[in-house]
Amino acid sequence: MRETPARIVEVQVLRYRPEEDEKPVWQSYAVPFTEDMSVLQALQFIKDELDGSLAFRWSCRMAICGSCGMMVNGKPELSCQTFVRDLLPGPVRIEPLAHLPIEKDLVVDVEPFVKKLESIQPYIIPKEPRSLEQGEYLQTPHQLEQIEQFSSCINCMLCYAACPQFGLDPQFLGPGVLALLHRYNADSRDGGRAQRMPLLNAQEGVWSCTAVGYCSQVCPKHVDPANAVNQNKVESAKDYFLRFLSPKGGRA
Amino acid sequence: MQTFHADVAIVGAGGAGLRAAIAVAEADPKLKVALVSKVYPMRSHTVAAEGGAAAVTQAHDSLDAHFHDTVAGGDWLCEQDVVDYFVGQAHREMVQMEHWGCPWSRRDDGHVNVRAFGGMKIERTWFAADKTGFHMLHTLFQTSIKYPQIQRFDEHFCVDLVVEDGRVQGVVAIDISTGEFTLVQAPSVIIATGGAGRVFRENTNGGIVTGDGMALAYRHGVPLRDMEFVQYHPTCMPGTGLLFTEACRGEGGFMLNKDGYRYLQDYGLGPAEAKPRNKFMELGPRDRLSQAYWHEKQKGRTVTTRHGEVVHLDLRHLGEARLRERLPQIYELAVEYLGVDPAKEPIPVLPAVHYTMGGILADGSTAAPLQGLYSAGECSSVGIHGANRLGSNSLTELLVFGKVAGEQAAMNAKSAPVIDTARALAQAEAARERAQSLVTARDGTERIATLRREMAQAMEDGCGIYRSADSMQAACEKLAELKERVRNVRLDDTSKAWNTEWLLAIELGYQLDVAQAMAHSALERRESRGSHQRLDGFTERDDVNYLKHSLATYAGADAPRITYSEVKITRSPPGKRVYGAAGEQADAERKAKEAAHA
Amino acid sequence: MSYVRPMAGWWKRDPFFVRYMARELTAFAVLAYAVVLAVGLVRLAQGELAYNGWLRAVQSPAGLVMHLVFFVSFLVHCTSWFEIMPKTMPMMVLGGKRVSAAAITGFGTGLAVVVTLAVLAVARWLP
Amino acid sequence: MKRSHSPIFWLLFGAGGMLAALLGPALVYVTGVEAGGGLVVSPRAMDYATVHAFAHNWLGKGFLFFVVSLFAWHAVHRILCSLHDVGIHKTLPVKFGCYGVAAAVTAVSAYALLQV
Ligand SMILES: Cc1cc2nc3c(=O)[nH]c(=O)nc-3n(C[C@H](O)[C@H](O)[C@H](O)COP(=O)(O)OP(=O)(O)OC[C@H]3O[C@@H](n4cnc5c(N)ncnc54)[C@H](O)[C@@H]3O)c2cc1C
Ligand code: SF4
Ligand code: F3S
Ligand code: FES
Repeated sequence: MRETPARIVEVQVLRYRPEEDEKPVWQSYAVPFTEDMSVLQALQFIKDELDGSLAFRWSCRMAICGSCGMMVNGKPELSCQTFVRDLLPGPVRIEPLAHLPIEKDLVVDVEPFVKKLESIQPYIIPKEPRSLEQGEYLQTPHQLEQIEQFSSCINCMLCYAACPQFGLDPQFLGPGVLALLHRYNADSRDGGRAQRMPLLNAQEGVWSCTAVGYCSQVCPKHVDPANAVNQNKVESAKDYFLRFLSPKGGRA
Repeated sequence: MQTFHADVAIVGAGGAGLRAAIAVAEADPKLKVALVSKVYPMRSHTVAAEGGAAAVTQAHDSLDAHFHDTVAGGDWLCEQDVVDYFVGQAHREMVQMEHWGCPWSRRDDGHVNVRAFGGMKIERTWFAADKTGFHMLHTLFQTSIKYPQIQRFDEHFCVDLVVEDGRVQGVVAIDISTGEFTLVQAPSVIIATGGAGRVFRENTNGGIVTGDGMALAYRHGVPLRDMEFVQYHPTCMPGTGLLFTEACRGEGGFMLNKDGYRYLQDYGLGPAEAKPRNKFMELGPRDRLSQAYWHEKQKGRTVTTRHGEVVHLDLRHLGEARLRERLPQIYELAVEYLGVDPAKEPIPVLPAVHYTMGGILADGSTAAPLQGLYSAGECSSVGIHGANRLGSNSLTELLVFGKVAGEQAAMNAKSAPVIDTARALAQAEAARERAQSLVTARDGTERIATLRREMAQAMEDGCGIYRSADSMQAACEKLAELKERVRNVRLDDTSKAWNTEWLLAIELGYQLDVAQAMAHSALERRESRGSHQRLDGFTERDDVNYLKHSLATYAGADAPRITYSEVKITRSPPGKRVYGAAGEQADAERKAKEAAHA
Repeated sequence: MSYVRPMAGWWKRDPFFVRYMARELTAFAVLAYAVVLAVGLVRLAQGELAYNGWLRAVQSPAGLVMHLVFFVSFLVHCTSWFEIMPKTMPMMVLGGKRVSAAAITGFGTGLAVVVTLAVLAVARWLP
Repeated sequence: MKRSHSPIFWLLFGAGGMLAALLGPALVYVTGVEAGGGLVVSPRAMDYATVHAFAHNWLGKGFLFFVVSLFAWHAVHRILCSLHDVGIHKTLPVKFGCYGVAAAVTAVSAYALLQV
């Protein structure tokens, strides 16, 4: 169902080819625009028809795999969920996600993020052991609600591109990972809180956050990572002062 | 070339690959696992599954009922002993996922909730809102982090298997970020690379679903089984093919034609009732619903839009509150991508390719007829889907058979003979040269996108919801032509780091091989069964000649060889596959017969 | 191999950041005001003459302008403080329903209004 | 990872911030914008007698002490962060400089209040 293109939109892409470029350069492409075209589809058109060397990640096209984050007109967005019709008349400016090292063109380095994610023990450390024969743990809808939002994180890293504190200090665990940490701490089945506390308590834990709040604004899945980070400042502060009182809070 | 020694190499880190990796780690903590994936695990396409995963849960349900739904749903082309194992393990695996933290939706009493799904007699589909696959995948990925013996090779693209002395000995992969090659040597290899839906034009699949693993095994002589059976999902977004989960109908959605009429009652699925009833109407199986759409289209009772002919999925009567609670993602998809508010307007939908029932030939323990090779997940044909998969059986399959594959591979690794590194390395070098020649050949003229588009169109025209010899023949010829032309591809990108165009070229090669297996298997099956429906005089099921699995065997540049193998029937002889009121009656008759036997 | 973009001037990149910086800048007014008060306390301790000198300085045109700047800064501080408050609190459930962010912000702002009126009332009708 | 000592300063920051949000506008108005009184507030509000009486009372002393010192602690913590934001990082001298100001304001106001 190829329709006749209504008009041409200029798409500017920040390109960086590690084998030839010293630093990123802008390149402009003319893309025929259709009414329901997403920014991702515009890039696919470029790759298919104009310039096969343009590199970017994508897969699901439905805002759930978290691959396709990029800066669109200066804002962190999932390109598959951002529509060219909302950006007319253009030009549409596309850059790799801010604050992250560029590997090539729109591809940023995800490895440090994944390493952080691995560091927080993102799995249930059972409060009380239970065998499979005993069936599922009971969890009320209300208990589920405590974690549901924080478990919806698709690891898209838009919040990292939004958070200046991460930009200033890449060691900062950052909103997405801290939301996930909170998701496990807040799970009624989990008893691993004490093991995760040292991460929260560090400067690179919650204490690098200055409550900018932009992370939550850009999050495509309404995870509200700023809330996860900032409510854990209270937890960390409690842990700081009460560690001498309670035997559990004491570990640094 | 980097080399890495592992006990088990797993290609693919979707639901099946991750479950297998954990199973190996739990089987024996001393075994080293190499988990190779062309995307970060959480990007795998399992993430997109919406509706849920089936396991007998309620007191009034039974393994027997799940068995019969599955076997009848598959039009009796299922391996019945394997189905028995499958339904028996399903619940345990669901509970295991719960223990690992999967946020299943709950009832007020704290127990896990289940929902209705197409073709299932009783509600038995576990769900996590309408993001079941997402939650399962992230739970599995995050749980896998617990095991240090699982060494991941994220964003590593597998280009070949190493096969020596009739045994698989490892895999060769490109590190996408550098373009360098890695040889992972391992006496056991599990392929868990997912489906191949993207060989079709309109599909619900992610960009990575290109049948790589199927092609890898196929090229090494492992047959692909039942490849003609490709599932069309009846409710997809026009234009993009994005899915509106079957749970929309499980929750009570209606299918309407252009006159606002619930047309499914005209296709043996009635009577139409206001409340959803399992195996009736909208809760019939996918193949039947997609076929009904096709007929409506022929009769001119569909709605014409910019993106083709559509019918309507009507959710209005469910109300905004319930939609937001049970189908939040669907709600957003409709609003954002279509500008349709499902609480106020019906959603335009049409069928799109969704699932590949067939795959790498595997026995009930996931082993391929190549020593050391196993497969699990959508790429595998372990035999539970037959000619049509029931919704929500596949997520369960990932778990049940991912685990089996992991355990089998672990066992094999412990007894396998030592690998000859030098010869493996020589093979890997050869694989590298083959792959790199795609970049270095500069005299080509073909564009990848053009070939890909032609392939997808040919498959849609030739192997769609309804097929005929002519259309399938045309598809076969087109594919043969494309296989010629693909050798003449020219890349714009000659760099090493993140050369995704190069990967696309390799994927296109995989896709063409898989497409050929599909088209030729389809052409040879002269009957109609499940998702394979013919118009050219073979409109009926033919149990005499075709109660058989097809096997497509690779033949290099030539067309694949198609042979057949027996179907394992243990206790459910082929019956009439009927739904709605007729289905109810057939069920009763079967029960009476069984009672008389006992 | 990979390229890291510089952070210099980041706060100019997005209107959201500009607003954030404005919020952070209120701290200078708060500090200055605290110092003005501290000086006032010292002068108060030194006796009536000294205190009146301080009061005159506060009432001078320059002092007035300064306090107007403080006043605006405190208003910015007050609104932004309650705007971010929902982010700092655990999930609250009232009557089975989750309390919305807007409700929390509204509650905080309302409280500030009440306190303000109370202070002004006391200052108007001194005991 | 090393435990951060931020909680101490963050709590002071939070307490001061809350106080400043609730009381700040009204206080600035009374003590500065309309220090002469007449319009909204009473002309006597900032008189030596009134203020002295207020600061003489132990409750009044406490109130003034907390307001002045917590405002200062709130402000310096935020300023420290802003300095980091513009590239002046939280090295020891910078921290001493910032928190030192708040400590001085605290000490001075405590001393003055005790003298009243
Ligand atoms: C939109 C949608 C909704 C669905 N909903 C449901 C549902 O509700 N219920 C249900 O039961 N089923 C559902 N399904 C089907 C089900 O989700 C899939 O069949 C299943 O998730 C496939 O999982 P997998 O692990 O086999 O493969 P995938 O999750 O696709 O993973 C494949 C993995 O292989 C890797 N890989 C592939 N090729 C290579 C290569 N060359 N080199 C290295 N790595 C490679 C990929 O990186 C990836 O990690 C749905 C499918 C779709 C598309
Ligand atoms: S918290 Fe939101 S923005 Fe951040 S990674 Fe997760 S989904 Fe993306
Ligand atoms: S933007 Fe950054 S500073 Fe905190 S509130 Fe979000 S993590
Ligand atoms: S392509 Fe998956 S999130 Fe956009």
